[in-house]
Formats: sequence, C-alpha cells, structure tokens
Amino acid sequence: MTVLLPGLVLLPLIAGGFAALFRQQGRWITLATGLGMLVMLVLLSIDAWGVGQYQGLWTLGGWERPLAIAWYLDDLAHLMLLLVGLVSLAIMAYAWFDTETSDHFWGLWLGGWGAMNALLLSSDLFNIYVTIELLGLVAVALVALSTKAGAAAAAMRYLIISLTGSMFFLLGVALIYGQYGRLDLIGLAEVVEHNWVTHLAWSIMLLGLLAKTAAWPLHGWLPLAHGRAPTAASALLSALVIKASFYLMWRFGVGPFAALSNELIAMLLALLGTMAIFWGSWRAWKTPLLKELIAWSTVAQIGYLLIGLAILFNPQSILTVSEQFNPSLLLFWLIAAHALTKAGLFLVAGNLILLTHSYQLKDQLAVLCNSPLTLWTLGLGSVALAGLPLTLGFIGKWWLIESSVALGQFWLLAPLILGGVFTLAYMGRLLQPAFEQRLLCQYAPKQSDGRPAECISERQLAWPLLAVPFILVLSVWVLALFPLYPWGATL
Amino acid sequence: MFLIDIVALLMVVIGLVFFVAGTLGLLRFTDDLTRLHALTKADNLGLGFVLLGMTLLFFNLLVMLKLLLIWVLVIISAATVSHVIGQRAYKQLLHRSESQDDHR
Amino acid sequence: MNEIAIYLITGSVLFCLGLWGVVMREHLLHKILGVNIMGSAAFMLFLAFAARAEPADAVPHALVLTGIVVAISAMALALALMKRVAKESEQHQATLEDSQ
Amino acid sequence: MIIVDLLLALTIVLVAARCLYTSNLAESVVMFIVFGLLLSLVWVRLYAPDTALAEVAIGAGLAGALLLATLSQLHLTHAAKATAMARISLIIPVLLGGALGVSLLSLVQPAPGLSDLVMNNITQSGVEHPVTAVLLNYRAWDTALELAILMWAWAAQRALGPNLAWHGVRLQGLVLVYFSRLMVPLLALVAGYVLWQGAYAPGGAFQAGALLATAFILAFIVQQAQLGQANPAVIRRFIHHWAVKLLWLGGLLAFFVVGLAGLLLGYGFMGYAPAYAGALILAIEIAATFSIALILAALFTGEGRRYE
Repeated sequence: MTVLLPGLVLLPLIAGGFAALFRQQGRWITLATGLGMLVMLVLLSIDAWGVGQYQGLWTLGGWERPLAIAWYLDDLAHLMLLLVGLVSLAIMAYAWFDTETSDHFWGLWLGGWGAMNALLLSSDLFNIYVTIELLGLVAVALVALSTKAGAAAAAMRYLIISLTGSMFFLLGVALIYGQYGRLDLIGLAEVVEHNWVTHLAWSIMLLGLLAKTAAWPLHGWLPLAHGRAPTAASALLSALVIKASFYLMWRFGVGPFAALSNELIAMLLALLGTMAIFWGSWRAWKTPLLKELIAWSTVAQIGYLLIGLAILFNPQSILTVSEQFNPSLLLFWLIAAHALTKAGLFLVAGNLILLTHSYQLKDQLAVLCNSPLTLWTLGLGSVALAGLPLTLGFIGKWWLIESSVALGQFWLLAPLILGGVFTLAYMGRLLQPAFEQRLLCQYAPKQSDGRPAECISERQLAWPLLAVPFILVLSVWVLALFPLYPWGATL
Repeated sequence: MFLIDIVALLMVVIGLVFFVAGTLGLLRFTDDLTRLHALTKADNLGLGFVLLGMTLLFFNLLVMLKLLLIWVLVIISAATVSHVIGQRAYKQLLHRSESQDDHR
Repeated sequence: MNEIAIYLITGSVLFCLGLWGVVMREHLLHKILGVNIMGSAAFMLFLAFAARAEPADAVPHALVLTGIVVAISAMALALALMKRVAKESEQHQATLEDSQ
Repeated sequence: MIIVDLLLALTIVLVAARCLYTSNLAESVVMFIVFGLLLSLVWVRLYAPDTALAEVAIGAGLAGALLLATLSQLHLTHAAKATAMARISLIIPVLLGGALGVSLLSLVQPAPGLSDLVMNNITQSGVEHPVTAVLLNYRAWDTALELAILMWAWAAQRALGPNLAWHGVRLQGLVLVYFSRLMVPLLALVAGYVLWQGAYAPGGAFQAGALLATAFILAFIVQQAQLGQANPAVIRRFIHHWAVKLLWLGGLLAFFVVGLAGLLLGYGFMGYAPAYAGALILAIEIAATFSIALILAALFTGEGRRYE
C-alpha cells in the first residue's frame, strides 16, 4: 500500500488539527490541503481506471485480519471518497468567499473530511464507531457555529440524537463481539448465522444509524439543525454527513448481515421511506423559511434512499453482479445526485440570505427578479432534485421503479412518482412567483441607473458565490450525459 | 498463619464498623460541620484499620509501603477537602444567621 | 448464574435506564448523563464478554479504554453546548422546550 | 463472591436510576460520580484493571470535575420534577432491560474472542502487557483516531463561543496552596510511573494522561480559588501557549509519523519494525500522554473568554 490511501485520511486530519489550533492561518492551511487532496483523488481515480492496485483489502499495522483493523476499498467506497472530496472542495471554495464564514469552520470541516474518509475506508466495526463519533462531534460543532437564535438548541438536539444513535451502534458492536468474537466485516460475513443475538444486534445498530440518517420517525432534529446552521455547514451536513450513516447501513446490509435480510425488514424500510417522502414534502410545502424548506426536502429525499435500501435488503431482488454491471451501485447515483443538488441549493439559499438579511421565503423572492444565474441554479436544481429524465437522479430513480415492479411491489410506485411531483410543487413555491416577478420587473419603473426598483441584484455578491452552486447543480445534468460507469468493469 | 488471618479479618471488620458509624453520622447529623466531623474522623480511622488488615494479609514490604502511602494521601486530601467544605459551610452559616437577624 | 450473567443483565438494564433518562427527562443534564450511562452499559457488556476467556480477553479492554476517552470528549462538548443553550434561553433553563 | 456481584449490580442500578430521576441537579451529579466509582469496582470484578484505572481517573474524576464546574456556572440547579407518568414509566426500562439481559444469557458459556491471537503475537508486539499491545500496536489506528476525537472535541467546544463565568468562592488561608504544592508534583510522578508501567502491567498513556490532566486542573482550581477570578490564570495561559499547543497535536503526529514510516519501510501502514516496536510504542505513548493531559485540561479550563 503506497501512501495514497493513508494520505487521504491523514492529510485532512493533520492539517485540520493545525487549522483548529492556529485559527488565523486556517484558510491557507485549508487551501493547501484542498489542493493536495484533489491531487490524491485524481491519482486514485487514474489508478482505478487502469491498474486497480488500490482496490481490495488492506490490513493496518502488518497484522492479520481478525486482530488488525482492516480497510476495504471497492468501487462504492471509491465513488463515495470522490463524492465527498469534490463536494467538500466546492463548498469550501464557496466558504472562502462567504464573508460570514467563521474561522473555526476550516479546522472543523478538515477534521470532518478526514473522519468521513476514514469511515468510508474502514472495515472494522469498532473503528467505524470511533469515526462516526468524530464525524458527529464535528457536525454538531458546525451547526453551533451559527450565532442565530435557536442554533445552539438545534445543535444540542442534534448532539443528543447523534450520541444516542452512536450508543445504540456501540451496543450492537458489543453484542456482535460477544457472539462471534471478531469485529472485521469481511470475517463476520463468513460466520454470521441466524440467531436471536445477531438479529438483535443488527436491529439495534440499524436503529441507531437510522436516527443518525434522520429517517422518518427519527427525523425531528434535521430541519432544525440544517435550517439554522451557517450556509456552508448546512450544505455539508445535508449533502455529506447524513450519507455517512446511510453508507454504513448499505455496507452492513449487503455485507456481513446480508444473510439476515428478509422481506419484513425490507417492507419496514420501504414504509419508512414512503412516510418520509410524504411527510417531508408536506412540511416543505408548509414552512415559511427558505432553509427549512430545503432541509425538509432532505427528509423527503432520504425517503428515496430508504426505499433503495429496502430493495437492496429484499432477498427477492435480483442484484446479480456481472462483469460490466453491478445494479445496486445505481443507488449511488441517487446519493450523488442528492448530494450535489442539495449542496447547490443550500448555497443558493445562503446567497439569498446574504442579500436580503432575511430567512423568510417571501422576502427572498424580491432578489430573484434581477438575478438570472440564481434563478437558473434554482430551476435546474429543482428539476434535478425531482429526478426528471436527463438528470443523474433519474438513473437512480428509474432503478428504484424498475426494481419495485420486478418485486411486484406496485404500491411503491406511488411514493416514487408522486415524490417527484411534490418536489416540483414545493420548489415551485420559490420558482413560480420568481418567474412572475421577473416578468413584472421588466415592466416596473426603472431607477436612475436603469435597474428596476425594489430589486436587489445578485451582482452585489462575489462571482464565486454564484458560480459554485451553479456548477454543483449543473454537474447533476452533465454527469447524466456521461457513461454510467467511470472506469469500466464491475461497476 | 491461621492466627494472622483471624487478626487481619478482625481489623477489617473493625474498620468497617468505623465506616458504618461515619456513614450513619453523615446521614443523621443535622448541619454540614458536624457531618464533616463524623465523616472524616471515623472514615480515616476505618480506612486505617482496613489497610492494617490488608498489610497483615499480604505481609510484603512493598505492599505495606504502598498501603501506607494510600493512607497518608487519603488523610491529607481528606483534611484539605474538609477544610474547603468547612469554609464554605461556615460562610453559609454566617450568611444564614445574618439574614435571620434581618428578619428580627 | 455467575458474575458474567449478572453483569450482562445489569448492563442491559443500565442501557435501558440511560435511554429512559434521554427520552423522558427534560433537563439537558439528565439527557447527557443518560447518554453516558448508556455508554457505560455498552462497556459493561464488552468487559463481561472479555471476562469469559481465561485470561481475560485484552481486545475489549482496549476498546473500552478508547470508548471512555471518546465518552468524556463528547460529554465535555455536550456540557459546553448545554451552557450556551441555558444562556440563550429566556429563563436560563437548560431544556429543549423552546426550540421548536 | 457472587453476593458481592449481586450487591454491586443492584447498587449500581439504583444509583443510576437515582441519578436520572432526582430533580436536584447537584444530587444528580454526585450520583453520577458515585456511579463512575462503582463502575470501576465492576471493572475490577471483571478482571479489567486497566479500564478500572481509567474509569476512576476519567469517568469519575474528570467527568465529575467537569460536571461540578458546569453546575457552578448554571443559574438554576433544579430541574422540573419527574411527572407521574415518567415515574411510572421507570418500570419499563427495568423490565425491558431485564428481559434483554436474560435473552443474552446464551452468550455466557462459549467464549469466542481474540484472546489467543493477542497472546500468540505478543512477543512480536514490543510490549508485554496485552492491553497496551492492542491499544498501541494491533489496533493503533483506533487510538490515533481517538486522539483526533479529543482534539476536535476541544475545537468544537471553542467554536461554541465564550464560556460562562464561574461563581467561585474565594478561600481564606493557604491550605489549598500547600496541598497543591504537594500533590501536583506527586501526580506528575505517578503519571510517569503509570506510563512506564504500561509496557508490562496495567497502566499506560490514557491513565497517565488523565492523571497529568488532574494535576493541571488541580493547579488551575487552586489558583482560581485563591486569587479570585479577576486575576488571569497562569495555568490556562500556559496550556494555551502556542508552543504548548504543538504538544496537543504531538500524540496524533507521533502516531501518523510512525505509521507512515512503517508504511515506507514495508511494515504496512501503522506497522512497526518488530525490533524497535517497544521503543516506538514508548515514544508514541509519551507524546500521547501529553496530548491527552493538555487537551483534557484545556477542555476544563476553557480558553479564557467569558460572557460578561
């Protein structure tokens, strides 16, 4: 193992430590780190395209597997590493130009990035617990960075839920160790059998992870935390942090605990997902606050991911992996589409708040009439979020629909299709008056400098603040044009 | 050997009796200063007896020295802590009697 | 019935008690202590499993040592956050009642 | 001995219940400290002296100090009384937990675990004490990440903004000063001893770090109590001096440097050359001890900015 994989974890952790301790230099440390990480991610992907020498199992410390901690890099982990890296870089670029970014942000998120990478690579139950705790602490601190009223309470609620979820996970790990005497996922996959303790442990871990992902009945903390966090933090949390616990459910469910999957648990997850789509969309439709609207939409979008999980966990599903094609990885594109779109939308919301100094949806419409790029970003983002054809989300959603039909679960078509309609509906709350207003503005009385009255223009902002969200949202469309599988085989 | 065991056991039991007495005082006495008195005096003596019993059981110079060190450290910290608590309790007492004077 | 059975049951009861504190008590300090008690309960299960082997299995011991430091870190953050919540709330009350 | 276990188990459950149930926060905190002390007894009964040491120092001692300090900074120290429903519902966790525990009894007898693997490889690991071998050799990556957690818990705490003011009482007399002059060097000495002993007996970086942190905190509290809070606390400024801050990262850096060196020399990431393993582990442990001690102390003292 050359230095690439450890570097992806160590570099952000070391740099983040320095950035946290010496906050005045945090920005510049982050810039250097970001460039370094970009280079490493590119090198890793080039390798995956050609040789693939990094793929597979790595045991740390030169010991054999049950004793040592193992890392495991496969296509899914690799794609997640890329997604986390690119979205982080984009959001950090935004935060660089955002005048309200706290100097605590850099050190905190570098730590979160390192924790995320360590989590994605890890193949050891207890090591995963340590990484999710690190990520959880960072995430809570990111929410608490905001000085807005209620941010501390939202962060506190998030911390309590997150810690309780971790404790459930830890209890599950303890039970697994008691039953099998080992913690490595690969080894567990070989020995796991049907018995009460194993089922109990897996359910407890699943429960903890569902709470950390903000699945439907356990979602209460998310709109508060994501709605009140600073802009860049909201984007990171919604795009990446909740995906970490989702990734773990996916990993465990098809890895060590695949033998335990049954139709009951799949049905339960599908129900939770359905409820999440309906309830999240409804609340997004009702809320008067822009950021809370986007946060509630995250709750709804998690519903899609849960339905995807239900399909993965259903033993009837046909998930044969051929040379060219691993169908379950289509779910990854749903994650990627959501991460990219949601990051973009939260950044746009941040722009609108910067311009109007208001969190209310109705105040922000005034900006849109004279802000073509913001309007385009919102429009493209809404369509991408709804998962209409030609976007990346459609690839994932189509797979969900196809699989539901193949499984005979026709009722799932209702949430899957209606969810997209709902998305357009609640995003339309922002878009439809904006288009109307834009028309009105063109005929409105002009000021002396030629700009329409009572319009705040996006041109008051630095251009990167507009470009970053646009690029994020556009990438959801562009990626859908490219071949599905970046490096050929088995993906 | 057997005799030593019995003596050691006796010491530990005596120590425990002192502990029980100290705890009773802590629970039953009415104000902070007397509680402190019950606790520190009885417990230090109790700990001394228990440790004495232990030394007899092990009868090893190194262990003896360690146990002695424990006893000395506990006594020092107990004295300091009760000094601090006592000051606090005394101030509260003064404060209370002052406010009673005000009422009259 | 040996000590391992006793501590397995105690650990389970403690975990549920901690969860009760997190869910049912309003004050944040109780919630924080509840989470810590849940963690200690998980440690108790780990160590009870370790004590089955002769000599005791060292791996869970190391895991619990790591876990204790993680728990104190989380507790330090939680207490600091609780103080800020109490300061920002109108009655200086450290509960989550006014956050909805 | 089974009676001792039963009594201990019963007491610990009652103490935990009381800790969560009472509406007096001070009582809650004291009960939690008692809970930590009882836990360390349980750990001793479960043949885990290392964790017992750490539990006393961290779980009861440091956590207790943090909790008491928090209590002195809060305005209100009474929570709402538990409602009647909450009181009745207390039966649920006891029954549910009991049922859960009984259902786990199938795990009592066979003893799968990594004990044999740990002992078979111990000669290669550089230390004689199996727990230290697991912590700093077999599963060193966990330990490194855990130092990162400490680091980021501090960063997160700092990100929350200024701390609340203390409601300290100014003490008369110099008893505390003399006490700290005796105790701080002794604590440092014991920390060094515990660290050194970790190679072959219970002890190591965690326990030593916690002891050293206690020394810092003791010195800080004594200074606070004797001088009153208007004076700048020297200890806090020492801990937050930029050169000392480098030591905070020392543990993490030592792990990473040694880990990468192992990678480049062909022993795998986080691997050691067996011949030098003992020395490398000791070096890492020394760095980690300072990191743990300084960060834990900094978590207690705060950076110094206070709300007015």
